[in-house]
Amino acid sequence: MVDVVYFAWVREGVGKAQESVDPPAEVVTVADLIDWLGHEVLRDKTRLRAAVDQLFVPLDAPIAGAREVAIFPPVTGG
Amino acid sequence: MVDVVYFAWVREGVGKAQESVDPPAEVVTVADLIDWLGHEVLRDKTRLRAAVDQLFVPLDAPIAGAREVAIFPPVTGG
Amino acid sequence: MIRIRVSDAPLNVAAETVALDGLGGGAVATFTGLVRSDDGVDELLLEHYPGATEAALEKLAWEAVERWTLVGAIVVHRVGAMKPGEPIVFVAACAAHRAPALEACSFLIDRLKTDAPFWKREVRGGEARWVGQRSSDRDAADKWAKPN
Amino acid sequence: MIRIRVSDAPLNVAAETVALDGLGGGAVATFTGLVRSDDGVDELLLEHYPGATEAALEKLAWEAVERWTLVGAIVVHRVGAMKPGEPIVFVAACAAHRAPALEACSFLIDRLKTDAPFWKREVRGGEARWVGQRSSDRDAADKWAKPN
Repeated sequence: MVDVVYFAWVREGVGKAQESVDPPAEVVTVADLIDWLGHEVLRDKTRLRAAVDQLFVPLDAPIAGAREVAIFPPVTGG
Repeated sequence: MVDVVYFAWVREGVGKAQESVDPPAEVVTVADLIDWLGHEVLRDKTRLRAAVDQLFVPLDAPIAGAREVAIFPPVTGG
Repeated sequence: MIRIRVSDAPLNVAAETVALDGLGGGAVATFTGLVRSDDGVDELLLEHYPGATEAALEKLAWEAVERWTLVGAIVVHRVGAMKPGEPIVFVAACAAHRAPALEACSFLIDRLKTDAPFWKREVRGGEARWVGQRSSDRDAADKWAKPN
Repeated sequence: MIRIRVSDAPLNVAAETVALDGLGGGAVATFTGLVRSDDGVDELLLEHYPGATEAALEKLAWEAVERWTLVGAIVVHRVGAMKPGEPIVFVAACAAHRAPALEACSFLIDRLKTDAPFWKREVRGGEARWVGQRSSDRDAADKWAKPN
């Protein structure tokens, strides 16, 4: 099981801030996970950024062993 | 008559903060004035900076019509 | 000395700066970002990624301290709802001399814009809109990349 | 908004910054120079050229306002006797965006070091010594010269 957390308009589009999922073995990377989740708002991956266990990673990073994967838009703080 | 004012170690070397002088006509520039004043501490002009009527000027600037000429070391504020 | 804070309480710049007193440094550079009032924004809402935010800011502050040999660094970011004129972010760098303090301060704010998980939503006339990332922010952050 | 002050009263950075509130700018960059305590200085004495100092600082502040389209600039300089840890100088620049605020702040402090008639004397163990100009200060000021 992995917790997937969403922020900003990704959270609004998915319709929830968090979900716990159990992806099959062929879901290897963050990008695979995004496809497998199948949410409409996640379709354009160029607009998405991710973190695995709270560390920023590229979308081709593996999720093996991760407890938390975060999916969100480019950041706009400061 | 022109007021000559001194600052920092120039003031200490001259031994006064201000003097009013009446230089002859051949004293045209700040450098001429410095030579004419004849103070020992003013001998090395590379160590001196000047202002005429409170505006910074190079030492070859004319002093004609000036009310106040200031002679001082390079500045070290901030 | 490193001080990081993410809070929905109003940001008091004067109070934050006190943390740099008595560190012995000769130079303190600060940057404060405020909600601008020049483009019709009634309210700014700031969302963040609790836990990851603090970790990102702490990493950023340590990087500045090591790169510019700072004696102190502060990064404070407001979250939640705020009004035009209110501070959103405050960064400060304290060093022995002015050049490292000024550079580290610019580094902190440039890199915070791309490295820390905050998202802005602007409310204008009752309508909320997520703010998009600016390419100029990515360029500003990229200029601090070290040559390999 | 331009604010210039030369005073022998202690410099209160927090109180100075208040002058930039409510100008509508989205970015405030500040620099504070403090008497360093790392080199055995017991007291710092600052002499200046009354009248000429204020004129030089005002000219400098206006130059920054025009060059970076600032909504506010502050230059405050302490004179007289001060102790290690006390602020000597405070400059601040307020602009719509962060890049001009940060650049103008650096400009103000770099150019103040060469353009304003202040002279420092350090007291160590009862002995006073005039501080000499640093070539690095001249270089820092020169980098702001505009191309012709």
